[in-house]
Formats: sequence, C-alpha cells, structure tokens
Amino acid sequence: MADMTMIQALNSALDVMLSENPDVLIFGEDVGYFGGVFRVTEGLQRKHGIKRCFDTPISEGGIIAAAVGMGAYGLRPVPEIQFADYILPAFDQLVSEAARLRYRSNGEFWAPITVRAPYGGGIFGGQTHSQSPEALFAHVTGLCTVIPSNPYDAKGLLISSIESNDPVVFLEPKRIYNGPFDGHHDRQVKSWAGHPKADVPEGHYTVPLGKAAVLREGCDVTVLAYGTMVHVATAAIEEGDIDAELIDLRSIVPLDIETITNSVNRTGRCVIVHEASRFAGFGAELSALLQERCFFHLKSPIQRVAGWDTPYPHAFEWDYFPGPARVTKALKQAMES
Amino acid sequence: MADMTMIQALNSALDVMLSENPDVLIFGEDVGYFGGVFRVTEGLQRKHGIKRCFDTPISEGGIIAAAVGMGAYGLRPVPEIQFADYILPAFDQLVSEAARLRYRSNGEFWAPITVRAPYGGGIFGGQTHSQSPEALFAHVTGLCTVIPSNPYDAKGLLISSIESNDPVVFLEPKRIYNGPFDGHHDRQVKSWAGHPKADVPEGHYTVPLGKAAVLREGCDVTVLAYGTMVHVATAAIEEGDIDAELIDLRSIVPLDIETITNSVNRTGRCVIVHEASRFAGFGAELSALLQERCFFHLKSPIQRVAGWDTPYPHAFEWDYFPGPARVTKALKQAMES
Amino acid sequence: MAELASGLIRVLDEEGRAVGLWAPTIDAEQLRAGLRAMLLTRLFEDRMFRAHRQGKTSFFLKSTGEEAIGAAQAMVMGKRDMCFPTYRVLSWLMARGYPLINLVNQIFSNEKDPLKGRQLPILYSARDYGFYSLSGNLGVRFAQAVGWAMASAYKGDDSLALAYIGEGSTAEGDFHEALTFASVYHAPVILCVTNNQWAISSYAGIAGSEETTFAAKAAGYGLPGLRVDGNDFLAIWAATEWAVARARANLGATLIEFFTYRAAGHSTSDDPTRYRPADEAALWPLGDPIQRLKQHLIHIGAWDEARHVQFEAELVEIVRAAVKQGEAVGTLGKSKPPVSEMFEGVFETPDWRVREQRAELGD
Amino acid sequence: MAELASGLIRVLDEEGRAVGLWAPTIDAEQLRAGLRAMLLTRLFEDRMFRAHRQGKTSFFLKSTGEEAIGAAQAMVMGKRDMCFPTYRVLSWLMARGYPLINLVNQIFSNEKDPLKGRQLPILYSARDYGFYSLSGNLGVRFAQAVGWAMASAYKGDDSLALAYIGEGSTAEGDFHEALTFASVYHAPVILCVTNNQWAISSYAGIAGSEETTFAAKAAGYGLPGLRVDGNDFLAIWAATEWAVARARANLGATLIEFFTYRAAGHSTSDDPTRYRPADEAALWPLGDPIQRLKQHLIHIGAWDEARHVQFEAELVEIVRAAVKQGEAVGTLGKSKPPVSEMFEGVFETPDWRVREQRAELGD
Ligand SMILES: Cc1ncc(C[n+]2csc(CCOP(=O)(O)OP(=O)(O)O)c2C)c(N)n1
Ligand SMILES: Cc1ncc(C[n+]2csc(CCOP(=O)(O)OP(=O)(O)O)c2C)c(N)n1
Ligand SMILES: [Mg+2]
Ligand SMILES: [Mg+2]
Repeated sequence: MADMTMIQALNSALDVMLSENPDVLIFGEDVGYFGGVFRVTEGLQRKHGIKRCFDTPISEGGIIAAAVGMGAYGLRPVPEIQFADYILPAFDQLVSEAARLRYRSNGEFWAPITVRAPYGGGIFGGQTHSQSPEALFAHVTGLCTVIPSNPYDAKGLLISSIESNDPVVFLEPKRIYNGPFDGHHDRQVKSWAGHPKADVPEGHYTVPLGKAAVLREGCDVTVLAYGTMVHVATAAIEEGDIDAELIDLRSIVPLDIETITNSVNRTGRCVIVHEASRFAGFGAELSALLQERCFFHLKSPIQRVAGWDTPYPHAFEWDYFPGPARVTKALKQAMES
Repeated sequence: MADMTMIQALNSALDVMLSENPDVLIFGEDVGYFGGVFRVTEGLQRKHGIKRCFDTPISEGGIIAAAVGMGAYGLRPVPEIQFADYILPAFDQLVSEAARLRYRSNGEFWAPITVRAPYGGGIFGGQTHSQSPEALFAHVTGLCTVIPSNPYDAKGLLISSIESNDPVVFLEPKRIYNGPFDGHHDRQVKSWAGHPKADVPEGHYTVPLGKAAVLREGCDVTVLAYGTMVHVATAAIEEGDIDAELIDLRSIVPLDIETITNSVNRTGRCVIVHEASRFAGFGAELSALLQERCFFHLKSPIQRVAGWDTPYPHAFEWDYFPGPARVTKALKQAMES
Repeated sequence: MAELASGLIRVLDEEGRAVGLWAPTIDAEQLRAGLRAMLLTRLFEDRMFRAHRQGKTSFFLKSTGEEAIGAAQAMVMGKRDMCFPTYRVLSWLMARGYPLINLVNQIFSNEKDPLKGRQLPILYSARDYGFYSLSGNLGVRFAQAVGWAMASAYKGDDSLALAYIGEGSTAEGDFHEALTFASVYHAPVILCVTNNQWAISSYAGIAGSEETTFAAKAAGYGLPGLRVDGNDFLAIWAATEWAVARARANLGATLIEFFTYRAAGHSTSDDPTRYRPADEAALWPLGDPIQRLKQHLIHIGAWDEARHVQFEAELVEIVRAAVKQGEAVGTLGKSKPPVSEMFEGVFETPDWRVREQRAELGD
Repeated sequence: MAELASGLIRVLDEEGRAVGLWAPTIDAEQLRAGLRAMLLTRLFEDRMFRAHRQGKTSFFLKSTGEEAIGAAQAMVMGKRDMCFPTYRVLSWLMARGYPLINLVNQIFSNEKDPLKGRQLPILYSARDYGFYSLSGNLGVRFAQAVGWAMASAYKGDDSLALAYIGEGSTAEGDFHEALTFASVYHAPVILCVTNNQWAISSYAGIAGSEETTFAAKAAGYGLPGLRVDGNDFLAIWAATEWAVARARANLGATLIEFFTYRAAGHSTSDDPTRYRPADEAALWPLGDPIQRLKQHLIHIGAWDEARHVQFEAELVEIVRAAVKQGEAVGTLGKSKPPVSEMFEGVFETPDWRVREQRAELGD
C-alpha cells in the first residue's frame, strides 16, 4: 500500500466516513466540485454525490450555524473553513453555541460537528493565511481542539473527531500537507514518501483524542509540540546532543496531562514549542500546569519557544517562524543550571 | 466633593471626554436616550446631543466595524457592547481589523477605539451575562485590555484608554458597579460611599495604562488580581494572617511586568486570582511569565484561583465564583513548603 | 407578492368577524385551545413576574400582547417540526401542553429544574415539544434553524424548522446568513420576525423599520415575505399554513413579519416609562390578541362571557397549583440541583479538568 | 426604481456609441485618462503575473476584465473621498496616479516596500490616494466604510466613502451590517458589489444570484439599487455620478451592482480550467472594457488605432521601467526591509514584549 500525504490521508478519512455513515456531510467554500483549495476534499463530490459534499456561500458564520443546526438534528457535519484565520467570523457560533449547547440544554441537544481548517505558517501566506488560533479555542469550555502532525495521525484523529459527540476544531498544519517540514527552509523540500507515518491504512481506524504520542524517549528534557513544530523540534533534537523526550500532544483539548506530567517529573526540564504568538498562547497553559504539578522536580525554568508577539509578517516569515535554531537555544537554556 | 460609584465615575469620564474632545463619540445598544442598561451613559445624550451619544442597531459586528471606520477617519469612538458576552459577534472586527490596522498599513491607518463592556459574574446573570473573556483578547497582538477595580481607577483608566491611539477593550466588572464586593454574598451589600477610591475628582485626570497598583505591601506571598477579584483577594488577606502583597494589575495588556516580577522575586510565592475559567485563562500567562522570570526565587508552586472549566452556571453562582474561601485555601497552599 | 410584504395580512375585523381571502377554517375546538394557550401564557407570566418581585427567581420576562404568535404556530406546525424560539414565545410551549411545573422549576432554578440550574430562568429547552434550546445571545440560532431544515431535507424527512427573531435582532449578521442559506439551499424553513416595535429602549426604527418593512427584506433573497397582524390569531394561522404548504411542497423558505406590540417592559430589569409613554400600550390600535380571539369565538357562537370567566378562574387555579408545587420544591437559593450538575455536560464524558475541579470543590 | 435593480444600466452600444438616458458627458481628455488607467492596469498585472511565475513574489492576482470599475470611479469620486477596496480594483490606484514603483516594491516585499514587508503582495494601503488598507479577509471592511462616512457626516466634511465587495462575499454578515447602518444613519456612502460571477471556483449562484440580483438587495433596506454593466466605462461613470450626487445632497447611501466577469483565474494559486470551460472568458458577451472604451473614443474621433499602438508601447515601457527599478532594489527573498520592521507598529509605541523579543532575535 502506497504512502499517503497528509492531504491524501485526510481525504481518505473523509471518504471512509462518507462511505460508512450516511449522517456525515462535508461542506465549505470551494470544497465541492473543486475539491477544496488545498485539494483535501478532491473527488468526494464525484464519488459520494453533491448532497454529501457541497459548496457553501462565503459566510463562515452561516457555515458553522448550519453545521450546529444539522448536528442538533442528528447529523455529523464536517464543515471546512478555508483558512483558520477565517474562523473568526464564526467564533460566536463556535463559542456561544456549539460549545455550550449540550450543557445548557442538559443534553437535549448537542453539536457533534468537526470544523476542519488549515492553519499555521511557513508558506509565505502573510498575516491572514498563517495564523495559529488554537489558544482561543483552548480557553473555551466545551470545545475540543485537535492538531495532527503526520498522515497516519491525521486520518485517525479526523475519524475520531467526526465520531466524537463533542464539537471539535480540527486544525491542519498546512505547511506539512505535502511533506514534513523541519524549519530548515533553505534546504530541499521533503515529501511524505518513505516517512514511517505516511504508511496509512486504506480503511477505518482511529487515533484516540486526548492521547499524546511520545515520539522519542529521553532523560534530559521534555519537549512538548504539536503540528508542524513536531518536525522542527525533531530536527533540533537530532542536531544537538541533548537527550530530549519529544511528545506530540496531538490534541490540546482533551489534553493528555498524565503523559506530559510524568515525563517532566522524570526529566525535570521542559521546552514548549508552538507557532502561535507567545503571550497568552497555549504554551502558557502548559507551562502553568507543569509548574503546578512538577514544581519540586523542576531543575530549570520551563521554556517557551513561540511566534513573536506581532501579527504574522509576510516578508519576515523566517524571522518570525520559530525554527530549529530557536528550539536549540531553548534546549540549551533548559539544560543550563 | 461627593463620592462616586463606578457607574458615576465612568459616566464622568465619558462626560469629560465629550466636553473636551469633539472627536469623541459614544454609541451602542440603548446607550442614547435610555442611558444604557447599566446607566453608564445616563444623561450624556441630553447634555451633549444625539450626534455625540446615540443608539445603534443590535449588531455588535456593525458597531465595531463602524467604530473602526470612524477611528480610521480620525475620531475617537467609544462604543459600548451591552455585555462582554456579546462581543463575540464582533470578534473578527476586533482581532483581524482593529488590532491589525496600524501594523499592516504601516501606520497610514489606525483604530483609536475604546470598546466598553460590562463583564464578569456574581450577579446571577447566568451563562451569557457573566463571562470573563479577557484571555481571548490578551492573546491578540495589537489589542490593549484594561480592567478597573474601583471608581477612581475606572475614570482615570477610561480617559487614558480613550486618549490612547491603540484599540482598547475596556472591561467593566459589573458586580462592583455600585459597590465593592468581596465575595461574601451572604453578607450585606456594600456601597462605594466612604470607600477611599470612591473619592473621584470631577474633571480630567488619567491613570496610566500598563501600571499596576500595589494595594498592600507584604513579604510572604504576592497576590495578583484585577476587577472584582481585587476585593475578594483583599477580604481573604484581611481575614487571614498571611502577610500578602496585593497587586491590582489594572491593565493586562499592556502588562506591568516589572512590578509583578519584582514582587514575586521578593516574596518567592504567588497566587493569581481571576473569575474566568482556569484553562488557558490569563492566569496561565502570568504563571508562565513568573516561573520564567522568578524561577530561582520561587519557594512554592504558583497557584491559580479561577472559575471552573465549565460554562457559567446560573444556579451555582457561588459554587462557581472564586470567593474568599478559595483564595484563602490557595494562600495557605502557597505558604506550605 | 410585494403587496403581501408591504401591507398587513389581517383576518379578524373590529367586530371579531373572520373576513377576507386569508380567513382560515379552524374548528371551534382548536380556537378554544388557542385561547387557552394564550390566556394560560398571560396568567402564568403575570404570576411569575410577581414571583420575581418576591425574590423567588433571578429573572423573568413577559410576552404580553404577543401570545397569539407562538400559540397559533405551535398548533399549525407538526409535532415533529422544530421551533427555534426567542425568549418571548412561551405560548408555543403552552399550546403544546408543556408541563407548567417544569417551567416553574426552571424559573426557580430549584432541585427539579429540568435544565439542572445551568441556564438563566426562561431560557428553556424542550426537545419533545419541538422547542430548541434557548440562550441569552440574540440572533445566533436563526441560521441554525436553516441547518436543521437542510438536515431534514437531506434525510428525506418531511419535518420543517421554524425560527423566530426579534425585529431589533434582525440587524445581526446572523439574520442575513440565515436568509442567504435558506434561499440558496431552498431549505424547508419558516423564518419569523416578531416585530413588537421595541428592542429594550429602542424603537423598531433602529433596525430600519422607517425605511421599509421587515417582510420586504425577503425579496432581496428571492423569497416570499408576508407581513401579518401578529395580534390576529387567525391571520397568523393562515399565513403559517401558507408557509408550511410551500415548505412541504419543497418550494423553500418563507419570511414572515409579525407586526405586534410589546405591551410589557422588556424584562424584570426594565422600566419602560423611562423611554416610552406610559399609556402607549393602552393606545395600541391592533388590540389585545386574547380579546380579539375571544370576541371571534363569541361572534361564531362558540363562547360566551360566563364561560370565559369560569375558564379564566380554572386557569388561574392551574397556575397557582403549579407555582405552589414548585415552591414546595424550593425557590431561587432555597433549593437547587446537586452541585455535581455544575460539572456535568460540559463534554459527553467529563475530562480530567472537570473531575479534578469537582474534587477540589469537595463534591 | 426596482427596474434599475433588476435590469442592466448600459451606455455603450455594440458600435461604441454612447446611447440612452444614462449617457454622461465626459470630455475626451478624461476618457483617454480612463483608457490609460485601464490599459496600464492590464499591462502591469500581466507583467507581475509573469514575475510571480519567475519566483519574484509570493502571490499575485489580476483584475482582467474589471478594470473599468476602479478607473471610472476613481475619476468621478473626489480626491478626499475614501475608497474601501477589494484586492481586485488596482485600476483605482492607476487612475489616481499611484507610483508604479511603490506597487512593485510592495509586491516584491523588498527593502523599499511601503508596507515594510508586513503585508501579503497586492494588499496595498495608500491613504493619500483615497485607498484604504486592504487585508486578506473578505467582507469586514465593507461596514467600516459606513463608519467612515458617518464620521465624515458628523464632522460636516463633505467627503464620501465608497466600498467594494465581491459578489461571493456578500454572503458574509458584514454585508448586511453595512447596509443596515448605511440605511439607519443615512450615511454618505456608496456600496458597490463587483459581481464578476465567480468566487474562486464557485459561480455567483452560491451567493444567491439565481434568486435575484445583488442590486435588488438594496430595497430590503429602503436604499436605491443600481445594476450596472461593469464593463462599460461610461455606465459606471454615470451611475457613480448619480450616487455621488445623492450622497452629497445628504440623501444617503446607494448600492451598485457591477455586472462583470472575472476573465482571469482567481489568483496565482488558481487554475480556472478545473471548474469552468476554458473558453468561457472568450465567449463572455459584455466584451472587454478596454476595447469598448477604445472603440468609443475612436467613434467620437478622439482616438485611432495608430495612436493606440504607440500609446500601448509607451505604457509597456513605463511598466518595464518600474519593474526593472524594483528588481534593482530586489525581489522576494533577495531584499527585504530591516527585521526591526517586524516589531514596529504593533502598538503606537512598542511594549516590553516586543522590545525583549526584538533583543532575543538579536536585532
Ligand atoms: C448578541 C446580543 N446582543 C445584545 C443582547 C442584549 N439584549 C437582550 S434583549 C435585547 C433587545 C432585543 O430586541 P428584539 O430583538 O426586538 O427582541 P424583543 O426583546 O423585542 O422580543 C438586547 C439588545 C443580547 N442578549 N445578545
Ligand atoms: C473571511 C474570508 N473567508 C474566505 C476567504 C478565502 N477567499 C479568498 S478570495 C475568495 C473568493 C471571493 O470571491 P468574491 O467575493 O466574489 O471576490 P472576487 O475574488 O470574485 O473578486 C475566498 C473564499 C477569505 N479571504 N476571507
Ligand atoms: Mg422587539
Ligand atoms: Mg466574484
């Protein structure tokens, strides 16, 4: 069985769910006939029909509102927002409605929707095609936020999200859609072919939400990452001589608190890596949780490597993007003292 | 000169600015003829005319969009959102536009707007009249977020916000509009009369953004709070025998990093208190910043006292609201070890 | 078609006669059931409003003068259709026979509150009665109704969705999104604007009523718009039947503006004399929907004053009994669901945060 | 009035004659200036599109076939009026004489980029040329234009605001919010829908064009709606003059739909043959706006083929010179503003976070 790119894996997950569950509907801007601007829904309308996979008006609020209504009816809608930057017009629908419906109605209604959106930088997309809004969702009680870092997880996590009865924001790191990216933008572009995690089964399988993956065991320092940053962190670790334990969170809500706490209690040091701007980013919550739970094991301050506290600046892509050099620097700082 | 409630102080700030600066406009749902559902704009339309203070359609997105356009033109709009819970329909306008306009246009346009909104709980307002969304704004580069805790600061901070050339989200703790509230909901309601901070000058004065107030000096532990929680923390401290240093942040962006870092370096212990739900709340950023900067002075884990990670539950107001008992518990925990 | 959006569809005339093209055929039994739902709503709301003054609940709000809308539509719509309500259509639940005690317990936020104390009073949810979960934020559910209708159509289910929005709230982007989706997907949904002319202190003009009618907005989406006397039980009934027939025939959505008047204040936190003449309600020309339906019933010989007096007395008793029963369970602060309920239902299964915090609270 | 919203306002006929009630009086000098702006736009965009293929910029997008709209309106609107553009009205800047070199430097994100490398190529900002700051997110600025107009009216300033939105983006709530505020406050604003019939891969029907016209939506707000041939320089001119006169007389806003056709792909990231016939553009009946204006100029004896050939050659040279000049500064990745610019302008004065991070980056 041939390797899959992340796009093919996501497409396969949608194909599997459309085939197995008549309540699954896929819709969004340009997702139907065209197959999506990133081709994730390519061929799905042709195969499953226009009633299962269709275009929507350019109205993110309307898209999520429709999804919530369909979900409350009993379907499992999987709307796509063309770029995560454009989820904001639908923020109220997600926060005040999708996330709160089950609670406020005492379980009479709920919104089993999975909102897919490409996110993150590294593609010279400028301010509104590069942002990482995960922290905004993490603070919202009732929302799950899932972020895969490779084709195998992408398919398994997407299927788990669609089968979940809670609303899920499924953020797809667009920079690694077609190949892993370790932050060395000056080196040759890699493809997923041959990557162990590109070996994706054709059929139905799941990767559970709330279970982090320990990608590398180590005893010096714990590195927490997700999405594209998993590959950047891997590069930084491989290029250095620090025995780091690398954990891919895979979903930030639910968060696998046990795995990360145990690891940091063991290593006593921690570096958190994400693309989003640092201030009040998700790294802050990870740092706060770990110093609360691992305080007496900590040997050095928990480090955060993140985007700067500026809007995403087009021409400064590689000055803004937290590449291997910044991760390496943080690893060294974590090891000092 | 008579004492003022927070509502009178805010009204006075708006009155002063309307009188002094013809570019200041006030608008929002029910703010004109009626004077606002919390009476903050009472009498302003009568005194300054309907062109200076007027009602708007029920359209938060439209209100902020109009404010951004007016601000770009050169005015200083002060829109009111009736409840902070209802800012979300305008979230995209605030995040993608107001906060980014100066940066992306290289200073050709900017949005000197001050978005006022009552926020927070303690009033049995249920899910959509009690929330504390400050963390959502704190993560947005380019937005300032200001939260007063008493009449004097409220007026001075509001004037500073209106005079600022950056967009400000000005969150007003509605529970203390008419009197301080220390979380002892079973005791008699207090009024602002006689409170030292209720002694508010009639005219123009400012309280700078980004300067925290040390309300009580102490050497055992640093307590960080803002809004209503300042009063809850005060009560908890007074009722205990721990010599705590209490700091009122007053604005969370810009954040007075110096004052809080110095304090925690001195005390070696810290308790952070806010109403908002804990996970990925603003307390996380404070905790992360302080463990990064004060790590080697910390004697015990930084504690967070916050709302639970549930939607704001109507009947459980006092089970959800982080009252003095929870602060006291955290203070004790901070002192242990 | 434009006529229907700019004029006013009425059936009941000053003498209570059913006149004109729109006059529906409704048997007396149904008319009396409608009267009952409306009167019960009026009496219940007056009673609970007093309960608020007595501190038995944190919040309450009345629909005085608008009772005909929810009552008539709940009767015309099918049992499997879903209504996406505003907080001002209690008469829908009354017409559907929702147990009064459930309302009382929810309003008192007591131990038996069907929503477990999680939601503000009157923000009901009653799926089995075709009543979608309410919340305090305006507008947002209007477009969800379209999604529900799209789902129903997709499943080949013939059930419809009906949504309400206040005239003031039509200014929200949600209104436009709902109409756009309803139009583009030909969704089987009935979108209703309850134009009671007030939005707290703001006159309907703040939402554009001085420029055109709300029903007239339908044309911009290629949808039919009907402007209906919202105090006329029969006109509401007829217009709803028209929209239902259109939707069931897969012809798509209809926008209906119900022209009515918010006779009471906005809510218990409001004093309308601050912004409108105290006698405005009394001078309102379209009359009291309850009186008008009663007059019609008398006119067709299916009702009389004596019966009405006795009828009203019975309903007062029913309300009193329900309130007593709720008070026996407890009123605000005197009784509430177990604190564990605060932590339930955030997710389908509680995650570690909720479990830990529940323990932290010592529950 | 409804006629104007459902029909199509045209002035130039097949032979290039200016016919009908709407025919404006424009002197030949202005017509030639319009032709220049349109042709310059066409040539510049074709040149920069190639530059993208050569890797000199990260992104580019053309307005082929829509050049008449921005060109005519930039000439009719006053110098102090503000245009809230979409990314497809470069011809506005061309008509206003914005320096080509600024465009080139912004597109190359080089050291001389007027926006300091902070914004994606083509998302210009040019306050002095009446061109508001663009960004990638659609719709949101449409209602800001109304706020600008309200501010202008408040100040007793007679300047107007004009805003564009693509037909696809009219589905955003922002569209409704803009029209609602424009209507309620009688704002001196001109709201324009550029209906080029495509939104990336979606036909205008996805936004409701099969139900009614976009101009027809104006009636729902009590505003006049004009549906105009967007490839007809004279019709655009006349309709804009009408709306300007109305706004300056304090009669309020106008919604104008420009019916046109997106002749090129959506952007450099798009291949339109995936979703529409390759020859659709060629078969488009309303013709090429540049050809039509040229034909008109020739018809009135103010232009001829020889002059046109020479004229075009001159413009090609002007474009080449500007691009060369920009290339000398540098293209994407070869040259960029100092990294310190990444940290400037977040707030009026940088706060400690930005200062620390700038130091951390070692700048
Ligand atoms: C999104 C949002 N904005 C503002 C409010 C505050 N608010 C509550 S009711 C109300 C007036 C609503 O008027 P209308 O839509 O006409 O409904 P009515 O009360 O007349 O039935 C307002 C502004 C809210 N609840 N939600
Ligand atoms: C809020 C938002 N949603 C989605 C997008 C992605 N997007 C960019 S252009 C485009 C199509 C716009 O079509 P239209 O409004 O007709 O303008 P045109 O490109 O035809 O000029 C889309 C969906 C965006 N940029 N912003
Ligand atoms: Mg109303
Ligand atoms: Mg278009």
